[in-house]
Amino acid sequence: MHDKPILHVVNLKKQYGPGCAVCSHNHEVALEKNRCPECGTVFACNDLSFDVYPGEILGVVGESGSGKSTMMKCLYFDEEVSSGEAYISCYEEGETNVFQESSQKLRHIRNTILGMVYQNPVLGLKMDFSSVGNIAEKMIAAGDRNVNRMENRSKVLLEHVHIPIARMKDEPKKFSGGMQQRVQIAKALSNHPPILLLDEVTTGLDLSVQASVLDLIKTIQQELGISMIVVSHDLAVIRMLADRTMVMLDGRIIEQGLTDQILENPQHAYTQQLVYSLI
Amino acid sequence: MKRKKRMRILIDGSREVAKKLASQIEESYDVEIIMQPQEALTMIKMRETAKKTQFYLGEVLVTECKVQVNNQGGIGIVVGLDEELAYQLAIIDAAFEANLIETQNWLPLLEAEELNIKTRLKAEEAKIYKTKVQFETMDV
Amino acid sequence: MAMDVVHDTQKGYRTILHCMSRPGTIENVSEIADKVTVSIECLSATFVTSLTLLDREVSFSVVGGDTKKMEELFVAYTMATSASLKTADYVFITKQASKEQIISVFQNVKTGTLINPQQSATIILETEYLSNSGNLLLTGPGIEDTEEVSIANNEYWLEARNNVNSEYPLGVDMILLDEFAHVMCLPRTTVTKIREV
Amino acid sequence: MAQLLEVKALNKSFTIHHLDKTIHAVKDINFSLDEGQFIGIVGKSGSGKSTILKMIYRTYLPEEGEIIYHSKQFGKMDLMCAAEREMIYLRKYEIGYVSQFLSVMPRTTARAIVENSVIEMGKSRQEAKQVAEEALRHFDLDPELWDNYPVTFSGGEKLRLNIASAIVKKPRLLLLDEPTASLDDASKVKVREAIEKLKQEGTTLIGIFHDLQFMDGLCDKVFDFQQGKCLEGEIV
Amino acid sequence: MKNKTHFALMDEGSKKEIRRATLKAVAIPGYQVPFASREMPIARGWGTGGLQLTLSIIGKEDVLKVIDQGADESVNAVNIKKLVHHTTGVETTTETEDATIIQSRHRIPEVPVTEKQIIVLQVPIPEPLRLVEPSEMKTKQLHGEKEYSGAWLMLFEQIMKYGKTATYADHPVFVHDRYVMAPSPIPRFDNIKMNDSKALILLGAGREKKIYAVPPYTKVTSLAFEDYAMEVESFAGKHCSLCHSTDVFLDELVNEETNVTYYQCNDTSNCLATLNEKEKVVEVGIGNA
Amino acid sequence: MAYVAVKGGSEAIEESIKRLTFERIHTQQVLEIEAIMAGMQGMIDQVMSESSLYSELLAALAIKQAQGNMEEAVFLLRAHRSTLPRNYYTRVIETDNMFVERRISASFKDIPGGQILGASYDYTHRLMDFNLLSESKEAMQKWLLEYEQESQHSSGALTLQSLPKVVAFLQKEGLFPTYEEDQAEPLDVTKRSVQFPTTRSERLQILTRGQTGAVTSLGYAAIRGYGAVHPTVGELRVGKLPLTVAYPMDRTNDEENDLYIGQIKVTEVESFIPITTKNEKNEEEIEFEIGYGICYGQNETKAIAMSILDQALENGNQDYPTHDEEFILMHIDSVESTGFISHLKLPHYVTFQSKLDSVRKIKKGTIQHEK
Repeated sequence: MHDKPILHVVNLKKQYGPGCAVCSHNHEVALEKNRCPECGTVFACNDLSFDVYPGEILGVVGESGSGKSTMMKCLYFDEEVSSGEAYISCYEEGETNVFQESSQKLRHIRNTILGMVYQNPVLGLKMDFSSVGNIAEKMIAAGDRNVNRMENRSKVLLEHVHIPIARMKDEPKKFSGGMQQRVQIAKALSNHPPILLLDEVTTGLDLSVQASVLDLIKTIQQELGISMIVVSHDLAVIRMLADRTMVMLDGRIIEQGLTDQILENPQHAYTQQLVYSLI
Repeated sequence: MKRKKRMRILIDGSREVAKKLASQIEESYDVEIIMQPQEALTMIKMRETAKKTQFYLGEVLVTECKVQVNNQGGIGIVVGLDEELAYQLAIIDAAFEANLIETQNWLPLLEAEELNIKTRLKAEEAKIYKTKVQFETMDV
Repeated sequence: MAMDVVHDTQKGYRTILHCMSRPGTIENVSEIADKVTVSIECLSATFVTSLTLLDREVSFSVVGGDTKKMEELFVAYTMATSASLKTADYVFITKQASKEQIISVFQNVKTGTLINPQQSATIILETEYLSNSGNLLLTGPGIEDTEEVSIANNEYWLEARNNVNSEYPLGVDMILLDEFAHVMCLPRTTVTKIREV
Repeated sequence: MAQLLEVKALNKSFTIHHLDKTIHAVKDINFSLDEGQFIGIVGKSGSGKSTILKMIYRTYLPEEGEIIYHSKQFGKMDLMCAAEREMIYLRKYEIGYVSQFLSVMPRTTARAIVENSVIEMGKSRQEAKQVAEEALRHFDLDPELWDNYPVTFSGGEKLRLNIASAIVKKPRLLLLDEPTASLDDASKVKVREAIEKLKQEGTTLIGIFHDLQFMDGLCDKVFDFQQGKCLEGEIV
Repeated sequence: MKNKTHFALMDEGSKKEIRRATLKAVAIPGYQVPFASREMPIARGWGTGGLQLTLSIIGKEDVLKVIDQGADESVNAVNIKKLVHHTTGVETTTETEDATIIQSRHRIPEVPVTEKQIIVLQVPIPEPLRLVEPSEMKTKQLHGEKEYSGAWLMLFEQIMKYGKTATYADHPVFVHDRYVMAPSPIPRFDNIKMNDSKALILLGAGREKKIYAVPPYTKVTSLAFEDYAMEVESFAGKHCSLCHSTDVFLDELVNEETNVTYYQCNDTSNCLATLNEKEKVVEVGIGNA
Repeated sequence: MAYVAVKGGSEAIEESIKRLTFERIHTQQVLEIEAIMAGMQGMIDQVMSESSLYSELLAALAIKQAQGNMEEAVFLLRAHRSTLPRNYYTRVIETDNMFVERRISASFKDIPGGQILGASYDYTHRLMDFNLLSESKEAMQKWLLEYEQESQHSSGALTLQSLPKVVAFLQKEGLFPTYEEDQAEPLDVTKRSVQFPTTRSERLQILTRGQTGAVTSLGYAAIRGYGAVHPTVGELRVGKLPLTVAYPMDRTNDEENDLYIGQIKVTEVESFIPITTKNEKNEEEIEFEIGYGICYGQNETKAIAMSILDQALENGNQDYPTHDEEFILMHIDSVESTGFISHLKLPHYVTFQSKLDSVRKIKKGTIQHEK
């Protein structure tokens, strides 16, 4: 195909524990779920390989403990990978494995290329700072030094996520969960990141708020052409957002395909179970 | 008698012993002072008993002195401020190192003082043991 | 030895400090170096530098020529520990060092970490001559505009230095010494350029 | 007329892991289709007719056989083994799919749904607005409904919206999966008119229809699922 | 007991350790180099960082000036000067021009410093990010990653709240486009003097055990947004009641009898120099001013 | 109008120091160093411990010079320390060789070797003893004589120099993990600035030189609820430790050829603290851990508190300040905390002027805005 992935991930591995002779080699056989029975090492992400293309939404489903969130943390460099490679097409012409870059460079990539929306807004926001400040923080990190420009953009974004401008100087701690999540999205978007990571962003929100958040994400993707990885245990969310979807179980990708194909013609026993349990 | 033992006797025992031995040497030899008795620090390296790791407990003030007798160096280091003792210890150390004839007669003297120290410690121990709680006495 | 451990090392240090603050500036320590009476394989300015910077808390490594004697001497005079190239705090490159040896120093020395960039080696390099006219242009902190210098055989290591300093603040700082007891410094912040003729 | 699609020896079965069972859905399907043609697929309900469409659209993973498609973008290709990204491209620009069900984002207006279809192809918001309104009008959706959420629509309205959002992309190949099921007669007529219009405009179509009457005079050929072969010309 | 203090008080080992740290500080401008920090005969927080720097670099030929809050005669300045003189015998001065080492707390002299001088600043809190992040481990990480959005955000929030930045002294600076640095609590008025300074500036924090530096001719900019410049303390329309200088940092004073506010030079030696200069020119004494 | 810049600082300082001397001596009572050494052991121990310099004489001198002000005395000793060369390091000192003067365990009643109370305030009634107002030398001598007579000499070998450790018994039983001797060279916080995360050696050194009050308060907080430590004092010992230094010219490394240099008195505590650990299979188990405390002289609360903090910091826990090494280690040093608190007395004219300027500008801005 003519387009090149914006994010190319090869064999991402994240393990907790030292690993031993048994699990370091033939772990297919050796592991109990994602844990080595010999040394107790847990393989939270086990050889994940996938691509994200410009402008697409890649869905990731799987139950809790499947390694979805760990994968996201690794991609946002919150966690250091144990091994693996990742290439970002707009960083060093996509020829540098970013996982091996220094923390200084990782911070730069994070500030200028990536956006992240955490399930828990506490992780993504400074609850005691103003909402506008929160949004500006990301722009500041990406190098903006103009207060008016940042303030204006924050206003546009807040409007976009349906937060009244009158409340822009309020601290997120004064907001409801849904509002906090929307501020977080506004923040993540503020510096036009080519890649946006969304980790269970609608989990725990009221249905109506969920809908508006999803709507927002879709609109943003269409309008700004941002590539996204959307992690959710909720298939309905994935169905609505994702072009392609991968299914994770015990730290591995067990299946990936077009989202409607995954939902209507799942191949793996686990995916079938997941789909059939969808009400 | 090796150095550690004799230094222990000289430092823990009566000051008279060191004084006497040192003056014997001073009378018959030239004592060249390499380093005047001076204040210095010694860092205490310890092993703790929880995980058997090493750490530094802190410093202890010592007085150190270096001399030469018959071209043989000697060192005296003693906890606290005691220039006289540090000097005497250095001379005695040099004398032993140089194997001077005088040192051959010192052994009985040192051993006698060692006995004194032991006796003193025993007396001390007896007093401390009187503070031991005797659980046996509560048996019926 | 007639060198005064208190006042001469203070003077030596101030010279190095002055030069480190003003890369490209060339000073000399001949007044102190002339007092060195010890017979030693390195330049007397190098010996002065070792007495100025080393003590039992740091480690060093010597590269080039018969290093064993020099190492022993440094240990005896400073109580510093002799260490491998990869772990040494100070690396002395003598005039006898080959081009390959010099390059390998730059490839192996510690460059610090982003959290502790000061945990990097300082390279003390002996060279034939240092002068303030030449085609090597220096810019960076400590330099008002541009400094013009020439350093004997700089083509041996300039590129290797650029590589090792490529991700600031990681890198190495250099103290350069020549046979006339001249001192010049190149901290990691100094950018070098060769003037096209 | 040039060939657009050729289905050869297509097989598909479903493995249901928790029952440890494999169900054969379709077997040895063969037919071909030229540009601008309309092929109808007939057969008993539940016989696996939509399976064929879903395989062409890749909602189902094809298993055996070939689906040769002549893409404008990629040239001659086998949809059996096309890359996901290629499928996504084809869905965006070349192949449309309409069923009786409407699956859209919640809280999105009818107008926005159609507009999004256009925007997806990289068109401007302005252009999308114009095209969407045209399409909605074309398929006779009451302008009063345009800014409503489709959850409140009748079956016929939903379907017309569905078709509208599919055809604004001007697909070369449109797959119609029982679009008229559960529609009243008046609605059916409107859908038929819409399909006729598409055909006139040169769109190639594959349709599954529950009632044969509906297809009368519309199809160039019919694939009979029971017989497992194509009948040229008239419908039985 | 003998009571002869070693030259410059500290043993040579201690000096060497500080000297090594200082060289690294010069080589990495604005980066806080950790050092062991000896206990000094003056209290932690009273300039032990500056004092250790001064004692580690000072030689017999140096001339020392010490100022505190701009004044040579401030008790703390006098005390430090006395201690250094007592342990080294070096000459001290109140004339800025004559000094080779100027140790200062809270000010950079008004008289332009020269290439021959070293400014030593005493620093109570060297970490500019401390208000944003209390943990040392984390602030070190932030510096390592050049992650300064927290420092900027603080200014941004002030602008949102007050319409302008509300920093006092110690307004953070950006050094060599890499490190955010606390300039020690000098007033904003003095920040500009750090940029492309002719003299080497060394900063020492004894209690926090950090040494850092601004080499001469180094870019130092105050943290400020494009559209909200940092405003220095303004003394517009005010002048020193003694020497009538207007472009200097002034102390605000109140006349005990009349309750009227008046101003005087904060830099006392500069004030005296200006007065002397005037006297020479006008050839009249200021008499009973 | 007078020139208000601080002038005449030199004279004022001289006079201030004179005033201080006056306050120390105006009653014309000479406080003999010997008297301090003889009668104020507790203060001396504390000063030595907090200043991390063992010298009873200098501690007594510091106490006299500081007129009994503890923080000032510690400060004097620390500053003095900076002027002295450190020429020697002792051999690794093991407390097995301690000559025990007091030893108790709260964990077991009948420990091998017994509970030895030694000298302790614990069981004195805290009633003022007015007899001490008029204590005579004769009475002292009489008391001492009687005390001497009533003690009988023990027979056999000296046992107080080889008392077994309570821990050793529990380790034999497998209740406590045993550790191999760790030969890693410790780091010295006085030679190298502390870097977080710290090593065990740095923590122990900072704790043992911590301010007695601070260490005690934080140790108290750790067991009162602002920490997750539930200790039992396994063994507390007070006694004398012999010190030896390797003979510089000796190449045989024969320890019998070492220099014995004297002994110091210390208090040592091992606290037993139950913790959950993971075994080699990553499964949770309960085990005992030892918190270690030691300090110069006899200072039992400090040593116990140190053992609590030692264990708390070994098992960092973000939920509690007392398990946060930066929080504890950065704030317990006497010289640092007293110095920084007292620096607030220094003039801050310039910074305050800067604050004034900032506040005025903001006020002005707000008023304009309101208009």
